Amino acid sequence: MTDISTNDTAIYAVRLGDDALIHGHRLSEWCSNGPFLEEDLALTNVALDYIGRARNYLSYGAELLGQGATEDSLAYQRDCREFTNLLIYELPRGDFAFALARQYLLDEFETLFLNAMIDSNDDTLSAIAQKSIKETRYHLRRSKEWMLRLGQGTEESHQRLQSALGDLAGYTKELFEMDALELALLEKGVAVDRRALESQWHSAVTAMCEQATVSLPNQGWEVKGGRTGYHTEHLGHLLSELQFVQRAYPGCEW
Amino acid sequence: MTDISTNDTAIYAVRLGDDALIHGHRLSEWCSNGPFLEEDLALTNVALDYIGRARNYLSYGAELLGQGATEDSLAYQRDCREFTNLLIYELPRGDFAFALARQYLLDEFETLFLNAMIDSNDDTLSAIAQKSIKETRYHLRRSKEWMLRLGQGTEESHQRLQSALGDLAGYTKELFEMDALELALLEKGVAVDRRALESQWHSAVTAMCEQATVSLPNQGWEVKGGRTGYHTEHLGHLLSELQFVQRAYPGCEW
Amino acid sequence: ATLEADFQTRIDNEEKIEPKDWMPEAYRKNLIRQISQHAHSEVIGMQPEGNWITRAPSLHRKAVLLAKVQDEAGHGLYLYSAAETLGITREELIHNLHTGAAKYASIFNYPSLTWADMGAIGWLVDGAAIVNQVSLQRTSYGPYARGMVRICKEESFHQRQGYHILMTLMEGSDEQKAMAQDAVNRFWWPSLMMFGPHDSDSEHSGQSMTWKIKRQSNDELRQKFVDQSIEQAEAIGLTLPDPDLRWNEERGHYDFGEIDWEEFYQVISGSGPCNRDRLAHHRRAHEEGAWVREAIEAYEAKKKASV
Amino acid sequence: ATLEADFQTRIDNEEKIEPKDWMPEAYRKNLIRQISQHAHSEVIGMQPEGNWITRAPSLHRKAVLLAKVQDEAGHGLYLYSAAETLGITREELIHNLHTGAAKYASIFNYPSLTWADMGAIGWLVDGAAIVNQVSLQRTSYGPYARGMVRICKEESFHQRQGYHILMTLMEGSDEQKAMAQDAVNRFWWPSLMMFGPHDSDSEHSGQSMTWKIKRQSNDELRQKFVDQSIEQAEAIGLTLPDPDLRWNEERGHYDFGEIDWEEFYQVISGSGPCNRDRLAHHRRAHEEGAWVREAIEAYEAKKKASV
Repeated sequence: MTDISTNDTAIYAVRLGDDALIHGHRLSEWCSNGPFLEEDLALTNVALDYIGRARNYLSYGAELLGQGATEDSLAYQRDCREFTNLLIYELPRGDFAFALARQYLLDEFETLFLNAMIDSNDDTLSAIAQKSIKETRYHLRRSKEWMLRLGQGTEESHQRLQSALGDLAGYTKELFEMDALELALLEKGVAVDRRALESQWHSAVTAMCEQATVSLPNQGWEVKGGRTGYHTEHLGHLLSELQFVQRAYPGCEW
Repeated sequence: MTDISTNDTAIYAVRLGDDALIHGHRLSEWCSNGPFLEEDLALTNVALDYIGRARNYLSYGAELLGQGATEDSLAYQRDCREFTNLLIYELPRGDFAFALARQYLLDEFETLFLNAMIDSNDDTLSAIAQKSIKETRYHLRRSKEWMLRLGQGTEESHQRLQSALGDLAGYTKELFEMDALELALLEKGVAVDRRALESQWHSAVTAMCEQATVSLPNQGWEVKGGRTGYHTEHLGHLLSELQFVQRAYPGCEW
Repeated sequence: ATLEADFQTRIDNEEKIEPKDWMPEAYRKNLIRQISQHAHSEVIGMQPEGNWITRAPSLHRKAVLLAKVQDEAGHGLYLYSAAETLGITREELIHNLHTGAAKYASIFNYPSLTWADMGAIGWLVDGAAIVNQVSLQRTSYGPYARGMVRICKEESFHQRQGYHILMTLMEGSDEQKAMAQDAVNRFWWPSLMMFGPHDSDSEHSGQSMTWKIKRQSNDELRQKFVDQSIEQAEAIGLTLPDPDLRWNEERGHYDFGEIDWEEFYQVISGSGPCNRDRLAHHRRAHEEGAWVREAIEAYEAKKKASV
Repeated sequence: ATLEADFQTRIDNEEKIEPKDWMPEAYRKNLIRQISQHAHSEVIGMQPEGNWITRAPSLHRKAVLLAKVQDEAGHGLYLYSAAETLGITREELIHNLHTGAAKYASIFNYPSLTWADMGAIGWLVDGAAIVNQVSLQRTSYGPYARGMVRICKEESFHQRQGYHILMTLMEGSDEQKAMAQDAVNRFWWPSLMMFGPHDSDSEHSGQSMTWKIKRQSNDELRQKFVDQSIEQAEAIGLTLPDPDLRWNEERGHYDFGEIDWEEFYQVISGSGPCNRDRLAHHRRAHEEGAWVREAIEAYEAKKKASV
């Protein structure tokens, strides 16, 4: 591989790492805030999987970047404009319906994405995908069950789920976007073609929503920008918390 | 004055500055979150007064401390254990009843405290008190009006106010505590005798509460620790936000 | 319609229309639309700047920012009052905001992402607003015109503060400079969009000009803003993100590149980065405050009853 | 009461009592009190550590802390299940927590103020818990004893992790060392209080010992904890905040200073730094989750009906 493509791969790994880190962080905010203890356990479990994934991606990205980068320097020393996670991951944790609806939509996406990434000719990415897909299959089973429970539960749970889907819809489009960097990496057999996942994702989601007697509205709005560091205002607040200790006591081992 | 007492006065000024800063910060969180626009304006106004007061106290403290300390180094470069504000100031903003109940209790306190501090033989503290008492008289008029409105308003507002008073009661005791440092400064005519304010404060609050048909419960619990940096868990989160930019970009002018 | 003719004569003579004066229904509606949009803009505009109050990097900046957002709340109040003189209540105005029937300036659908945005918003967004508002000081409706006089004074103060933030950053570290430039890159084009579509595409402009609700066209105002901004940018070493910017000797103005109108219409129609957040925030605060407003009503009623 | 006599004989013979066995009502009540207090402690104990998950200073530490708090939730679950075998529902257990009828370990009424507290809590608080729990592995009630075996394994893992956090800090900068020492200063005495009042003042101890619900006295366990902690502290350069600590050759144990029992009873009775926050947090989460629990019930009912 040429230098340029190594760097592209590094950026790609960091992108995926940012997605996982911010998602894991939001999930971890549920700890001791779940509706009952079993769910505290379960949400923490999913959070852990994502933090683990983030570490895999970011340490790979750091390795490719060189120059002393580490998973922690990437997580703790970049400001909002340098983070490249997609926006859907950074939205505040919301209520339980929002958390589970987001999780469900992402689980369907991740299933397709990781499945495709297993075939990446980048061995590390392929290995991460193989490990992660197992977790995600389990997450998906769980989040599907919740879609049913909330969708078919009470009037209130149905409404909350529906409204969560409405709030999320416009943030899902970004999941299927390819920019020049990802297209170049796709060409090289490294990256996943996100565009190719959309229709399958959409069918799965539509079928599930039907079963849950809700729908993912298509109101024609969409918000994008995460890959260029153009975030919502929520990310900055998340980072001020995430990075506090490292920022307040720079240059230490923990 | 001897060196030791200069240092004591510095610590005293920083304590008062920390109280004002943290209180102003909590009030500023109301900006764009008030129940109607006039109230957004009014709460922001009170917040501004407290930030102004914080600057007066902290820059005086910094001047006495010397060694390059500034109002900003004090505000932005100390961690939780070094902040000396009393706990009542750092409690989260809560609902509007909590915000106004806290403000009322503190306005009554500040009226007495500042009135006494006017007689301090430390000219700077006396001058700050003279300036601040005018603001506080205005704050008190306003918060008394709100006590009536909420206490005598609807059943819900009454209940919310009562419950806020219940949540605050145990944090008010610390307002009237003197430690060795403040006792030494009292001896020298610098500090205010907080103990001497308690009964007057209590009478005023009791009378007001009666009019508002609520009460400040005395359930016999009390929480203290602010002056020794023994805080609630809320302060750390506040600081991670307050200090983010300075921590992330150290050594800059803004 | 001799009433209509008299009305237009007064307008043409630069007389101010006052609340009790007769006015065409369309004039009233047009004004309500414009004033309420302006009021809502001040109020929603509190959010992107309010977002940095708790993170302002010095106590001085924190105080200045707080005071600025407070001024915006104040402007919102004047303007709601001006709208209310036209026979609409605050409650209706807020209801229309929440349903989307009333708009607010699209610029506030962009997020404030770094401290430098407090500079860029003050300098560019308030700057653009002033250019617009200066011309509205002579608008035909009295209460609106008087409101504008008051508002303009404060806004130019805000603009200077914003500029000062950027200046300080441009004198600072490389990271600070980059932060300032990045903020300007993000806010420049949306600021140009604040003046609305080209005159040729502007829905409400013709009638508004006849009635002197508007006094200058969108494109005229935009040009004025571009001309004034370029010098200010250069003075502190900022680059405006438009390769087509250049002095046109013939026109006596700067030429500038074409605005991305697709983005403009997308943001207006709901796909701006923060449209949903802005309304959700306002709605939440309003709903959370419902019991407070009820308490006041109940208290006032009790007070009256006991007199 | 031949039943009672048989029961005591089984206890004396170290047989485990199982849920379906006959047991004295007072034994049952005593167990529910103790197990539920233990369960609530695990659950409320998630808060002071949960408080640092979002601020953990490295991804590795974040994952370890998350896993730890997850384990605590798991322990809470085992213990609730053990309590439920005694004929009380989860709902009742939580209700008793919220009304204050059931207690949780008072140590969790102290705040976690710095990252070092994650070390001190792991090392000291989990350390003290283990000393207690090791002895409970042989408690007379089967489900509780088996729960303890499982829990002990994980807790000693947690203790090592906490110790490792402190060790890392003690190898770090001066600020880090001070942070570690400060955390230990704050948590040392409350950890000693975790073993409860002196044996002479302990309300429930006598009967609990006879029934072998408790296997060792408060003071015995506390001494064990003190003895083991001193070496560990020295190994990494930490000072325990007790000037009276010294080896007593005669007793074969360390002597230590008198505990501030006034503080102990104050914290128990509601004046701890966080009592109100802890319960309010749990109550809020429980209330916010009410609609979710209702949804599950409704869904399960529908599923059954449609079968």
